[in-house]
Amino acid sequence: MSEKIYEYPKSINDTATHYCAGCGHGIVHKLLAQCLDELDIAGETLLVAPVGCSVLAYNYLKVDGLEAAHGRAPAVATGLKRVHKDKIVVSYQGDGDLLAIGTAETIHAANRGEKITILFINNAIYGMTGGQMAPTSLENQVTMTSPRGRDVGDVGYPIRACELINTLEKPYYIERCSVHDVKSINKTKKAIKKALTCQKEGLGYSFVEILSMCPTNWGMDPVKAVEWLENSMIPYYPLKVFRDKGVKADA
Amino acid sequence: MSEKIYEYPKSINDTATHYCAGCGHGIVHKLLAQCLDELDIAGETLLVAPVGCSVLAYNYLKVDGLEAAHGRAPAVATGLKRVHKDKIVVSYQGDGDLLAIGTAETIHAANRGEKITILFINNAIYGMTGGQMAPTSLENQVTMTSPRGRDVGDVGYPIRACELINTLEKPYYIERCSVHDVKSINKTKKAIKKALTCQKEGLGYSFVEILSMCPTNWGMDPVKAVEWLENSMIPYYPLKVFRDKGVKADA
Amino acid sequence: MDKRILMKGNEAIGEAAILAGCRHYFAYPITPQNEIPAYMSKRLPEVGGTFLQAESEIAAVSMVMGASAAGARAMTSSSSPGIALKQEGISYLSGAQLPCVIVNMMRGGPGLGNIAGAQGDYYQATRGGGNGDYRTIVLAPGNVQELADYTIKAFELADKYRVVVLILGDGYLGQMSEPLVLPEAVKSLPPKPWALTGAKDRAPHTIASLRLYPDNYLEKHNIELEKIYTEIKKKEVISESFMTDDADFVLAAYGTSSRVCKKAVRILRKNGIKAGLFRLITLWPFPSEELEVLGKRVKKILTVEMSMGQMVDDVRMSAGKFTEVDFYGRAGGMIPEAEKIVERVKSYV
Amino acid sequence: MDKRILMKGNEAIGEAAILAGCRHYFAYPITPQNEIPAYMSKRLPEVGGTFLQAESEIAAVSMVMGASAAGARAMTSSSSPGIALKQEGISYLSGAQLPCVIVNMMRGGPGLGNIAGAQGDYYQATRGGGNGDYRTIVLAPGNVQELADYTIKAFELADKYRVVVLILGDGYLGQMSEPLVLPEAVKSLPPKPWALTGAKDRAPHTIASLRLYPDNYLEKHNIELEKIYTEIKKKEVISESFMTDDADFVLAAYGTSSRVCKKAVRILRKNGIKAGLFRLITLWPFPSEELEVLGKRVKKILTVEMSMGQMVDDVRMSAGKFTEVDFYGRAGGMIPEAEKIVERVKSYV
Amino acid sequence: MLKGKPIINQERCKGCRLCIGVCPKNILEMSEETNRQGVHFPVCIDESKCIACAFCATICPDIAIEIIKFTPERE
Amino acid sequence: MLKGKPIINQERCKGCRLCIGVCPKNILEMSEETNRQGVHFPVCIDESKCIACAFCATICPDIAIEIIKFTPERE
Amino acid sequence: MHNEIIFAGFGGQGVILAGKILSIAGMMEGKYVSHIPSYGAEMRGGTANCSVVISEEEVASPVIDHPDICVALNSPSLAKFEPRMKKGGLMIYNSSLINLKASRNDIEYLAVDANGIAERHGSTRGVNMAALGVLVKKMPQLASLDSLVEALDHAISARNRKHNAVNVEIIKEAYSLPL
Amino acid sequence: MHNEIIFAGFGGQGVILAGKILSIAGMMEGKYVSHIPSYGAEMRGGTANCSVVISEEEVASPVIDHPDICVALNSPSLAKFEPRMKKGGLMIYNSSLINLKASRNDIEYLAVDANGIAERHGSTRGVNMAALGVLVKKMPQLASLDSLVEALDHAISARNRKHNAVNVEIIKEAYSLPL
Ligand SMILES: Cc1ncc(C[n+]2csc(CCOP(=O)(O)OP(=O)(O)O)c2C)c(N)n1
Ligand SMILES: Cc1ncc(C[n+]2csc(CCOP(=O)(O)OP(=O)(O)O)c2C)c(N)n1
Ligand code: SF4
Ligand code: SF4
Ligand code: SF4
Ligand code: SF4
Ligand code: SF4
Ligand code: SF4
Ligand SMILES: [Mg+2]
Ligand SMILES: [Mg+2]
Repeated sequence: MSEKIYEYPKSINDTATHYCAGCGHGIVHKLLAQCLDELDIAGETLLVAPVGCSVLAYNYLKVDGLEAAHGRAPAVATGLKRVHKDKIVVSYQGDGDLLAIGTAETIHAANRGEKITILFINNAIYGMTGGQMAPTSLENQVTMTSPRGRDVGDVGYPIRACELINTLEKPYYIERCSVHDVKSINKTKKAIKKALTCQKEGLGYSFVEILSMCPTNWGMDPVKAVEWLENSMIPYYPLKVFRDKGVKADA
Repeated sequence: MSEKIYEYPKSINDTATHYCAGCGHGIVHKLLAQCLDELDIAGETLLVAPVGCSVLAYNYLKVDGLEAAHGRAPAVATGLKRVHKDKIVVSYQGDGDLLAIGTAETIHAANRGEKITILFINNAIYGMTGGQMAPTSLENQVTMTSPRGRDVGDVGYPIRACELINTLEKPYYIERCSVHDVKSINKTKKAIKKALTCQKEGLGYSFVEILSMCPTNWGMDPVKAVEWLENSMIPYYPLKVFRDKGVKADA
Repeated sequence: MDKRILMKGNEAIGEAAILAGCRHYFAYPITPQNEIPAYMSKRLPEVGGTFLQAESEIAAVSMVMGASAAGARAMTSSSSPGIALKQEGISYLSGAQLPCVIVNMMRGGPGLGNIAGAQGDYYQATRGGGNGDYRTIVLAPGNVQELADYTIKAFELADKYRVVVLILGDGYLGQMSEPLVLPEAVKSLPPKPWALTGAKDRAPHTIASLRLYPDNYLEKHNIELEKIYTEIKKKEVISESFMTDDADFVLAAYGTSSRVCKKAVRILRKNGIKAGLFRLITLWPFPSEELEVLGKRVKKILTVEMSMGQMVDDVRMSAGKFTEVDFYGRAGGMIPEAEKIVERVKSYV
Repeated sequence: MDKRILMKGNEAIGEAAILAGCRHYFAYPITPQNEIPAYMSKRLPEVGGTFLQAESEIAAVSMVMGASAAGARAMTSSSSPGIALKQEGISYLSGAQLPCVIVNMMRGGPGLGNIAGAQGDYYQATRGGGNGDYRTIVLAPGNVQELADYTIKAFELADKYRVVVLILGDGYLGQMSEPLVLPEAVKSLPPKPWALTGAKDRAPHTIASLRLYPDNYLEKHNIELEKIYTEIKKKEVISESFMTDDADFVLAAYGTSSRVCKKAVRILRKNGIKAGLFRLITLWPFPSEELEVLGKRVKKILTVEMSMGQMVDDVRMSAGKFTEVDFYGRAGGMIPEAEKIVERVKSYV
Repeated sequence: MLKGKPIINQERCKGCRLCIGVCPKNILEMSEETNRQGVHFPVCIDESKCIACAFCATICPDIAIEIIKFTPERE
Repeated sequence: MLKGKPIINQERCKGCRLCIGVCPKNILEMSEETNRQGVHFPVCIDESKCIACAFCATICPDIAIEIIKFTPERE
Repeated sequence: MHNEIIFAGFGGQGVILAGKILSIAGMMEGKYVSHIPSYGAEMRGGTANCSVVISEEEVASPVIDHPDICVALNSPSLAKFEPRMKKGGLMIYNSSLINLKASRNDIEYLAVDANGIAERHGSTRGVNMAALGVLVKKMPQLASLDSLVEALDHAISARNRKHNAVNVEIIKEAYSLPL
Repeated sequence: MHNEIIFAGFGGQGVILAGKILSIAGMMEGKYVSHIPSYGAEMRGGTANCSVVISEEEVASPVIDHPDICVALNSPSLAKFEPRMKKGGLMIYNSSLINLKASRNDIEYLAVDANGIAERHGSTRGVNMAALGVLVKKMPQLASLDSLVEALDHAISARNRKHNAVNVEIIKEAYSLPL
């Protein structure tokens, strides 16, 4: 007897993505599609795509999609959700989007406890614009705009999103995970599913940060990128559940 | 022998302010002027005035003054300080300014550890625009835009600025104080002085939150306002030093 | 029974929006339009709607974008500097063809300026400070009744063409109360088959302004938009003429300044001078043809604005070929005085 | 020795700013101008300057405001949507009379549009999306050499008039490399007695755009500003004429589209058609008089833009009284083809 | 023997009454008259009781009060 | 007895090699040929060793791998 | 008929409401009316005022530079508007709080003991009503007493309408006083 | 003389640099030149290209719709630009990586074993240099060999100039090959 135990998710198109080889966005897209399949909610999901490498996410995922201006995805998602209270609204964002230009929208949507799900792809870089320093770029990380490495004396330390949001009262579920290895990917899938479940059941705001590779702008091949994520990012960005007010675990 | 033990500070003009009777801004202005006098730094202080009731602060204090757009004072102060590294740059801001529209600028200037001083006047309301709900308005507080009282279920809980900023690495000195009674006012003066000293000595970013009365938009006479601040605000906004990496106390 | 009530301009906009079926309003406080959010915060929950004070003007326009994409009639309001902050959002809304209504109760500028009523944002409204080729319809009501009526019209136009409609008032119009007959409530809202409602049982919808591949994808979109704009220009121009039929001299104005102009026309007529008023109600589409026709007939057009001279550009562009176009303005929140206008026109005789 | 080097437009701007004495640059990444921040992040620390990547375009323009008020030559750069976000800041800078240089490497719009070079922000640049009555000088260089030269000029003009100067390039100009002779370094910077330096031994300075009391305080300020703008209009117009002396048909264009127009003129001349090019370098102040004179002399003016038609408004306003003004444009990041322009002009004969 | 006294600048006063409430000696009262702004201001009804604690001055948002302290000459 | 096998969609592959690294059985290798994008893709050099762990598929960013698991028929 | 009236006082005196009531009364009589309050930063310091135009012609500008009539309920208000009044204008002032030192001789001053009247009816808030009563008595072209009384119900929200009986009494008493 | 050349390949192949070197060589010979890379989102997926115009007239548009010459260093690049080429154009392709199946009969194809040549000099990165050598041999109007060699030093930052000796060797070997 044979069985396909890992198959192409239904909620994703079969067009090739524009992502670079080894890009973490691809993995997250796949996980999101799998979760949409398993929860059977693709037909009621509204996806807000950010300005960032994932701007075309709506071209890949088979859900209704809306583009937000750079950084404004949580506010746009708020508008969607306030109209369609029964739909699942997902705001997919990069680190430049969520933690630089979008800081105010991020904090305030979280503080209001909007019943939306934020998927935060932290690749410690501005991917789409060619590798500038992000709020999450690590100390001494060389980027297009920190050619001598991030000087924390001058520009401060990388910001930790989960920790910041965790100071607010209303968020319901906050977790940081990663897509650099198989175990972490499986955990990430669970986290995304939990976050979506949180919203589906009307419990509240859910936030999943996902450490993700950008081989292109890190200037590494994908295999090196995976190592760098593990050895450099995770020590600064610990993987853990920051808050879970009680989302039912799901098989 | 007679001595003037409390006198009109040198660093403030003798024009009447436009503030309402019993407004906390007046007290903070006075304290700032006293500190400028005592540290003898009025001549090297650059004041960034916010958009808010205190927008005309530069008309009262005898220092060089610059108006920032609403919410942008920390970024404007950054620009000033990056040019005049040896000057004292003070960003004076209200709660709407600092914690709503200016959230991103607030967080990022703090995260960079700009060597500036933020005086944050938290009166739990938008004073200048006639009393709308602020990010700091208390649960159930009735305002122009929360006519049924702040519904934390819908719009979230009031944001605590010191606690938020205290999650970042670089700020050097963070304290919350109040101007509702004499003891607190004296403490506030010490805090402002410490913050300015922190900057004068090139130590880093200093942030002083000051709970302050807005009798007009709270719809109370000044004496009631003082009571409300004490009984309603302080329990939610505890007065304390959140961080002091080692500013020398000053007589 | 007299249905007239005395209502503040800002509140009239709020109530009219509700009558137009708007149930989603997002805004950030700013004088002189604070009565709109205040009113909406009271009224919207009563009719099952959503009032949300956004963390900024940018967040507000973004929330409107979300609500509009969801298919709702959505509105935000602000005043001059706040509208400046919404320019990127307006450009996105226009590019994504999302209908909505944005109210600008103009105040004195530039910068923080002051809080008096002014008309210094004509350029901003009609040319856009957003990026790229796009247009917004700009309605310029002249009294409280029109604030209400044109708010309803604004929602209709927005949905009809899938464009942003600006209501361009000023602090005086927003703050003043006048007699008003509330318009009828809109009975049924137009269907929005393009809206995001979940892709259950249909192909997914995408709403975006990005047009990346192929190279000329965006240009095609620009041409599509231009077609819509051309149609609007053809069909939706609104203006009003007062005593222009036999006029030698015509005042051109909108909003608060047009009220003063009307008074000036009356005074001039009493003085035996054939004056008239051409009042613009749509600033974009601009009544170019009407002004051309007028330009061919009259001796002079005096554009009166509460600015240093902005709309006068458009008046010149249309009527300037045929007649002289003069300008009189007060800026920074001052209202032109009828007497001064009269004087100026008398000087032409 | 040949001093020419091959340099990218964006980098030429960066180096020229440094040569102009700019030591404070704040910006937020956006394509197609990312080489400016990248270059500045490398170079500014080498010359003792400050490069700071801001948290947003709004923060960047605010930092520029602070640095400018402090008396420094300060610059920011961005591209279309990012410039839309700076409109409030530009209005404040203008109201507070703070000099600075802002670079817009335009891309296709509206909204996110695409990242190809375009000229769809002419309205935004020349009319302003900020609130209130203000003007910014707009320089439109046409090649890499000019990007450098006019960057220096931009700082001079900004300081001379205490205004914001926009450098309006586009993605093509920013991304392309061409031979370039670097301009001379500016030797001495003008004194700024108004700057904020601390009120030691002098009366405090205040820099603000707010003008609250008395009622006409703001209007007086508006009139002051207008005087400056009038002087700029008188003195600072720059344009270039190519084969217009005997031309029957003149192309009017700026930036990248003017390069193509030049080629078209050459082709037309070869075909025996008397064509010429009027290239605008300052878009504001607009060369109205020059175009009027031209309008009186030529048979037709064809405005060529990489937009759906924006500058053509101004060409019509100036030359339209005297000659016919036609328009040819490509939008959304497409470059007009010389052959199509030639065709159009041939159709006039 | 006078220990101190408040010097009240009537014209600066906005009548908020905060000074009245904080005086530990209860010697401040609102005036019957008004200043040029039409505002009632505090008056000290018994300077002999003033202890120069400066509480009134400290809380005054409008810097309408200064305090003089009298120290007995050393003998 | 075959436990499982990866089905590799060559045309979706971008050649990142992540799958190669995670295969516990080391049975994935990059191809000599390239797909239509000019990219080398993984090939399974010994399907008999595949344990259907799906690690390769899990890490693949481009969903270029599906996994088939063979379960012995119950007897 | 064209009258430009300013009501001015401090925060709690209800000058904005007084203007609204008069405007509604005028509206009910078929006149053109407009009402605009001072707003924003102007309100700081606790003073308030509003401008009311009542006219037989469409109202051009609702803003009044030179009022025909001013109702000043406290001294700062009188001080502010006295110099701006039109020649021949009417200044109704609250003699309970204002110790008049008239500085113009080309306008008419009319005292009303507004606090006194209001207090006689047990109201601390009815000062504005007293002023209105005197105003329409003196200037009947603005609105009739009946219209004014009717306007009360329209101007005041349901929650506060319980005070209207007293308000009517105050208006009527003020109206009945000899001018 | 007016030539529009596109260099295309994948990320590490140095096509942008090749374009720069050619442009500088052209510039040094007093020609009008322009160089513009593909940028931004176009770069995703690891392909890169640049457009170079070398002309005796001022360059109008730096963007090339229909190249006269294309240097394709990998298959996707060939596939992308082959259909866009001008009739009679020249396609120089990297035969080390491209298995040519020519789909046009109105352009000329010229194979260069670029990886082979580079590897012979112990370089993995010199593929672009090999292509340049062949290009100027075939199209001498663009720039001379000498100019090209001189341009190398200007185009390459000091840090990387140590490779230039090898680069020159590669260029020269490619140039020396029979066409
Ligand atoms: C207003 C505005 N500013 C800047 C940009 C340019 N921009 C596009 S994406 C981006 C950031 C991308 O970084 P990130 O959010 O981390 O996403 P990633 O690409 O890394 O996934 C920026 C700055 C823009 N499009 N709009
Ligand atoms: C861009 C912009 N948005 C809104 C406003 C209107 N506005 C002026 S002050 C203010 C907030 C005042 O509240 P706060 O910052 O708490 O200061 P306070 O007056 O209470 O001291 C607002 C929203 C503005 N001037 N500019
Ligand atoms: S640039 Fe980075 S984030 Fe963007 S697609 Fe490539 S690898 Fe992914
Ligand atoms: S409104 Fe409030 S904050 Fe503003 S001056 Fe009055 S009391 Fe002070
Ligand atoms: S100094 Fe102290 S005792 Fe004297 S009046 Fe003031 S509060 Fe009262
Ligand atoms: S505290 Fe100051 S302003 Fe308030 S009543 Fe006393 S003296 Fe007057
Ligand atoms: S399923 Fe597991 S064993 Fe089989 S090829 Fe993939 S990684 Fe290797
Ligand atoms: S992980 Fe996927 S994309 Fe990467 S090499 Fe393997 S099959 Fe190809
Ligand atoms: Mg990123
Ligand atoms: Mg406040």
